[in-house]
Amino acid sequence: MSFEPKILGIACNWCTYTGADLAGTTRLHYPQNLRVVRVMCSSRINPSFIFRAFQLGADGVLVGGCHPGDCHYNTGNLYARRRLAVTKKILEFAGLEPERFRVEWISASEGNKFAEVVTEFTARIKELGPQQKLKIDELLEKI
Amino acid sequence: MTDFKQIENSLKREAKKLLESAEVPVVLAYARGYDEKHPMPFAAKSVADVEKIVFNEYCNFNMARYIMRFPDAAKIAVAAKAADSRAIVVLIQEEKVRREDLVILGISASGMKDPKTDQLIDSRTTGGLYNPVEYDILLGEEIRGQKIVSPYEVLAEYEAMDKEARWAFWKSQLDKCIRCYACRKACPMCYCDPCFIDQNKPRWADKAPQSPGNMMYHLTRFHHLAGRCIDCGECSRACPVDIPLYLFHKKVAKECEEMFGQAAGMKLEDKPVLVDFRVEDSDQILK
Amino acid sequence: MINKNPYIPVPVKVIKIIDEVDTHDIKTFRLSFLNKEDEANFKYLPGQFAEISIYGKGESPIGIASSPTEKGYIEFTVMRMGTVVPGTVTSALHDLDEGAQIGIRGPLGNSWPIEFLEKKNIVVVGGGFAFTTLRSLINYMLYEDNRKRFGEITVIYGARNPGLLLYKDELAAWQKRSDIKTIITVDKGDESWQGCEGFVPAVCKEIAPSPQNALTVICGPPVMIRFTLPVFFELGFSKENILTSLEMRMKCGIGKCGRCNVGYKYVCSDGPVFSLADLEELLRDFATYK
Amino acid sequence: MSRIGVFVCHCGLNIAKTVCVGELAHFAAGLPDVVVAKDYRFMCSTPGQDMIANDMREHRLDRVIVTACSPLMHEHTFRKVIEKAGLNQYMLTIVNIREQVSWVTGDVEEGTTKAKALLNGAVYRARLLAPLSSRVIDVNPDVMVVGGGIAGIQAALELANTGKNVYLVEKNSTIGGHMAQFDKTFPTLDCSACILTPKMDAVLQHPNITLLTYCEVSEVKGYVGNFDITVRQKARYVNHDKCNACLACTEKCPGKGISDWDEGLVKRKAIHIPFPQAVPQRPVIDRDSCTYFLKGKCRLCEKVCEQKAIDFEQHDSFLNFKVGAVIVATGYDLMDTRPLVQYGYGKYPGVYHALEVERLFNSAGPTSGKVTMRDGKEPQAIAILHCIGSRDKNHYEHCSRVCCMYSLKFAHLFREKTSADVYQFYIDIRAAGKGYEEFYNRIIEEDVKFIRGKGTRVAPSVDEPERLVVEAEDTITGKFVRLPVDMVVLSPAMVPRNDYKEIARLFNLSTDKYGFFMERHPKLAPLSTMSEGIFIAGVCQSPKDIPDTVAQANGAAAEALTIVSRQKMELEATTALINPASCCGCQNCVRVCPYGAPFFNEQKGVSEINEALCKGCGLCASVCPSSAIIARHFTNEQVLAEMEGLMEF
Amino acid sequence: MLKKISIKKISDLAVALMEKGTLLAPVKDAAGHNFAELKDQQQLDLNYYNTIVSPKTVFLPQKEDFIKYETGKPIIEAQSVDLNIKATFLLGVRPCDAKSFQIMDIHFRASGIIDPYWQQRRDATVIFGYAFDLDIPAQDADFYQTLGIGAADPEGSDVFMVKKGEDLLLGAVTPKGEEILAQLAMLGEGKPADKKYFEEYIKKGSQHQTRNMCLDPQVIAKKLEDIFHSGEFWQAQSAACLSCGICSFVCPTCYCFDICDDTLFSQGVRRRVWDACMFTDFTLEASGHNPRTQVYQRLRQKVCHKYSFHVRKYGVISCVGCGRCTKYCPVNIDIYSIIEDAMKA
Repeated sequence: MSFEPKILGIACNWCTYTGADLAGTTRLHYPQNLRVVRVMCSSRINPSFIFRAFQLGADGVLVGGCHPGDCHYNTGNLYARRRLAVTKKILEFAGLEPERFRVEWISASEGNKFAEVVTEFTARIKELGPQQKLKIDELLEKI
Repeated sequence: MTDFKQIENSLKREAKKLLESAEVPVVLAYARGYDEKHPMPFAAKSVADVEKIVFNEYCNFNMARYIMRFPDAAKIAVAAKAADSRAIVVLIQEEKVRREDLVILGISASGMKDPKTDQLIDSRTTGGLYNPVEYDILLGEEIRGQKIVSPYEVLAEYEAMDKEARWAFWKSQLDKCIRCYACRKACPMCYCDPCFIDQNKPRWADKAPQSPGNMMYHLTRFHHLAGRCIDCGECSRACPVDIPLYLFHKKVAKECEEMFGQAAGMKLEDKPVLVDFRVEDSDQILK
Repeated sequence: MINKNPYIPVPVKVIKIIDEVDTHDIKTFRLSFLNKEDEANFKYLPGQFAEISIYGKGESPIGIASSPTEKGYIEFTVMRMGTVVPGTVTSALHDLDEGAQIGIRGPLGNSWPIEFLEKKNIVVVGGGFAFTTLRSLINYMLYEDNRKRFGEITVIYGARNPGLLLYKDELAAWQKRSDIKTIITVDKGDESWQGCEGFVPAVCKEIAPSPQNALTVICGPPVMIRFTLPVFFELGFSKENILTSLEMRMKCGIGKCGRCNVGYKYVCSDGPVFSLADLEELLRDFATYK
Repeated sequence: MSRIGVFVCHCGLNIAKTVCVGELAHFAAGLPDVVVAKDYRFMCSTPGQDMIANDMREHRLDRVIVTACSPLMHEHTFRKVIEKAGLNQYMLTIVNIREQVSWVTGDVEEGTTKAKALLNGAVYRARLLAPLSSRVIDVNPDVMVVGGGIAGIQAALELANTGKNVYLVEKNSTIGGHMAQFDKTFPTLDCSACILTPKMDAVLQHPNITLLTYCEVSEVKGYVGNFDITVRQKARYVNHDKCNACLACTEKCPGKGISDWDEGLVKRKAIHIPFPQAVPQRPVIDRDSCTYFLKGKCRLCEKVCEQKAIDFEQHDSFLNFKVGAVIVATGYDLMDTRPLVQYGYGKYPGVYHALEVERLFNSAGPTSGKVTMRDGKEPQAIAILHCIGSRDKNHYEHCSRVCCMYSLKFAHLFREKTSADVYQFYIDIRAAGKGYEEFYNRIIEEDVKFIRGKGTRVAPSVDEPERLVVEAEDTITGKFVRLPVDMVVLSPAMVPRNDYKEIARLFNLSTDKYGFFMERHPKLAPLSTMSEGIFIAGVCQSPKDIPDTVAQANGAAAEALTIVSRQKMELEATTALINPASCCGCQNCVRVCPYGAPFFNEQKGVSEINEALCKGCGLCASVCPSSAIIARHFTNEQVLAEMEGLMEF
Repeated sequence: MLKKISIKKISDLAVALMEKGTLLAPVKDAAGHNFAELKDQQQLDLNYYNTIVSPKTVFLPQKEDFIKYETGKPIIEAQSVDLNIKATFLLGVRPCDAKSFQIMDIHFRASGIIDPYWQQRRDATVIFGYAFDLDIPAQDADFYQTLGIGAADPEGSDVFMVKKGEDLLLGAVTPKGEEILAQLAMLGEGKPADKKYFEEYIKKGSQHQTRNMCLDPQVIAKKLEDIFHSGEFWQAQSAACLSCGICSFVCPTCYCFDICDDTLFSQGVRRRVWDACMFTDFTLEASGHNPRTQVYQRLRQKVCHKYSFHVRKYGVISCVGCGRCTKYCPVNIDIYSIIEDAMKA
């Protein structure tokens, strides 16, 4: 059977998560590979969450927040933008495909954008294939 | 070439003055270790101590990390080479120490050596600056006319690698890690105690020295030092298994400089880039 | 030690959980062994401890609160640790239900020196939560076959308020008995409180037990210990005759992991019970009395 | 070791058609720590809720997972349910399998698989949930209004009329603000004083309003519901209780100072009241122009004052007030046009700015309402230049919104009071407002000349040196215009009060790039700010006309009322908490928090969080390098655990 | 029994031992040599001074799994990870390191409760000690002489190896050694000349100069107790210390470990991993209280543990003067100098 990637989503409560709900209420279909964690603000996302997600076997990680300037907490996503940018560079230099980590600003009114992003991202991850690098394959791994 | 003896003498002279003038109870400098080649960081607390002070091409320790050890000292004098001074600037930016509480004895030096390899310490493994960016007294001549090589030049080779090769490289390197944590302890910017990796709520990674934990520890540490690492190379020199951590730190520093237009520890008035933002930051940086 | 491999716990079942205090952060867990042979091998004396083990959470060294004279089970009284961040193991324990299965390693450490105690008058002084292994000792001494082996028994036990006293029913029972003198005190009583009020040191001074052929066994918060010891020195108790039990971060519990040294002794294997005389000649950069 | 109950909702067919709910419940039952798992057609229905409550009791559940629609939909409902059944409301987890599963796929297998993953994540998370209790604080019922312009006055009166005590702080010696300087107001041309002074008087008379003129806020402590504000009462050197406003002093006083009130068009006495209808009707002595303070002798006022109200010994004093909410209405200044040398303001006496002209028209003004220029002559030709410094990328990009209208008003008044020709140099006329377009048309009728083109330069005329020439490009004819006039009126950009930085610092407000205070949300919360309990009204938020200002003032009053009208208020339960044992004192949290909740405790060397200010965004937790910050309900462990659960299958 | 083999043929020995079981010997990587299992006889390389990490890793691996468990499953289903150890040959152990095993034995198997993992590994292992090359001066950091260990000290080895020109002499030290040597057919018999050389080499070894001072365990132990509470002494000694874990991790006689549970997707393992008294969380209590926060306290604990507590408890100093801690210390703290100063203090 074809490769069904596991994609972890982390969405801010006020914009992207609501946007995702909107995608639902408007019955927009998109691939089911995404599993969303809800946080209050994209700025809550600790870079280590991203590393951990990949270690847990995520083939891709999608972070969603309010558009810069619309953050429910005013400036949260402006910090997040910088921090996550650095996270991406680190993953890239470590040798992971940077496309596996994506940050999108999706407002509460952009249900369609949410659906599009997920569809597109899932497709991209399928092309990339399974993420084996950071994934913890065996807990009892020897030194 | 730097006249180390001359710097040692002026270091002694200034230390003596300061300690006599009682306003400064501690002078952070270097003393002889178990042999010439292995000097040690040293805290001179009395005029008598001054005689123990040495300075030679192996005094490559970043003294900034010792500043916070004397919370109740009114004022601290610290011998600071280029990298040390940048570290100090970051500490001041982060309010770990107040500028007015420091007497920075700037040292312009080139030709420092790594005792392990006896190789020159230059822009390949460090920021490669010769002169301190911040000081009260400059010991020795400011070094001019030395050809400045970009500290990021060494990265070219690794940036050129394809992802798989680079992953293989870092995996093999980081798998060597025995988690002695010398890197973080040697780092003047790593002053957290406990460190996130020591936390058991949450346990970010297991304690055992194996891939997943090592990855989590190092990647996160690279992130914590983003925009703060002043590229002194101490982490790599401290590492008993020779992991070239400086490469990764350099890369992150380079990216930060390109994205946010600011190098760490160059200006007192700067704010560390990751606790700062500009509304006009471009979304391109996320692409 | 039960198991041939001292690092592997044996399975036990929680058969009873008693919520001891008003603040609900101290519970007594009654455990029974799943394997009979383990029970047989688990030979302990009052004052010893065991490593309670919950897979996925870790282990925690806890003094045995029951007396070896009680058969069919062992008891541990556990406080939920941690102020801001809860202690992993202790809070996991507190979340347990009767019937749950956990692991246990032990018995570990030395014990109250029973032979040394025999034929002597025993003054047991306890404060707050640190009464658990003392309770074990008292019940051991009160056991009918054992009682005659010991002289007079005086128990002085204090807590901040009545609601924080452990083993309330037992205390009541002891107070009814003639062969043991039980003084319960609280720093501050409430309207319903009949017993005496006042800090443990003061009460000790008041009771003034005789040092003649007597020794005292003290466990309590550091501050209580600090003020109680002088009282007993004044009364004429020698350092050899004042026993206490130390508390320290432990891991292996068998003197291998090198964590819990007090000077050259390991609290887990050479202790936790020490006489003041022992402690005198130990170098302590820290290690709080329990 | 927790006891979790899982309740799967069918939501009729909404969920059931693409998620195999039975299978899901069965899957849940097999997960560690799950003691009961059920599915039901409508969980949110009363029977559904009862089922949950009963199972909670029967199975002694300590955590509840409801697998249904979005938490944004029914989290509240179910929180109430478990609360009623005796469990802390935060022990609930909602799994969103409708909006984010059943409605976005057509494939039952896909849907069910994803639902399982989400549910598993929820179980992992639920294990680590901790009960939270929201702190309740007492709310001080009083309100402070900062700024005694029309906005402040309106807000103060509204609040006072509801029976609240209001402290109205004004830094000048009278309230009234800019509106009191005007003669007429557009578009109705009713007299400004006639509509304002009654309100000013009402303020003075109102039993619930404490009027604090000649005062400035000097320190703000505390948080919503409990602000602790220190106000500096500047020394007036006149005892207002004794003074009976005979104003004998002002006649005798030899000291001369610039009258800010008349925009410096005339001098006023050192001891003075700004204008006849000033409220309060009490003079103050201006140190900088007072002969006694300058030369050390004089004290004429003291001699003439029968009330013995003059008191040269007076000092600034500090007053302290406790209030529950604050309304900031600090208004605006006109941009200083001197730097725009091409317009020659301050260089050529013939050049005026808008507020000066307002005073010229005003019967209580320097010219008692007669339009005479600085040289005493009456102008024959007048040019009104719009958008000076505003709508200008080099200075202020924003439109000041009222200039078009008051320029039209000026035109009308000039035509009325003089025989001069009036020229409007404009980019375009913005007349969006009730009756505005009509007013515009009316002015056109009044034979005012409109030249569509921004005035680019004002210079002395070559052939008639005492006159001025206005240069502009007429964008209709495309011709370059050089128009000789006697008087030039500039309509400069409206900018925030010069002390806006200080105000922003005091009340922890953020400002936009011009210095106007930022509202919490440009559309949905235009009157509240990022600082809970601090509201903004009037031009300090952005340029606007009197009706809008008054409307905002009423709005702000209502907003403030929603806070101070309750005795107690509940604070966020999902706030952040710092574990002092792990804090390394790096103060990252202090630097990033938009609400100033974290602060550094010098003694302990660790940061702490003022939970009253915390909004629970979790930013601090993610910038904390030593993971010392616990973002309640979204702790690192909880998020990591949920991720683990989501990735397991 | 004395055997010999040409160093050119050394890989034959490797092959033979690899057939019999696991062969562990110093293997070179970028950073230097470390003991590792040989996969290929060509890896065997005797041109090293000493390894970075001490060979204690062989008996006390940095990570030792105890139990595998599954959360949510009954505890009885948890199963201990049994180590089925095959015969192991530890080849190329320097005399000081060989000595360290004896010191560790006291702790792990000769007193109190026996550590089964250490014991089984020790029993299954034959140690081929290897004399330092006496033609090369000892490194500055070394001071094993101070601990009464010679550069060619066979004590602690089962078989002791000495280089003689192109040959390697292998002398049996213990019955275990006898046994294995007897089985190794490719080895030649040692001639009387070899025997003479072998014995003299060992004697010469004791003369081989390292840093040296006269050190009586009881005296230093007492001395350290006396100055234990002298704040300024320890403050001064620890002025440079970073409190990292290098010294403990490379040390042949540091045995402190932590026990922790690692769980992922409810699959878990309880294991022990090395710990170090220099680490913050070494003494961090559940309450969040940490009694040993100062660097000087940690350094004091380390030094006193090795030179005082261990003497009091087990009668011997738990240090063999291999100099690793000094060599790898990022700030060149030198335990030898500390002991010197302590004696003077």
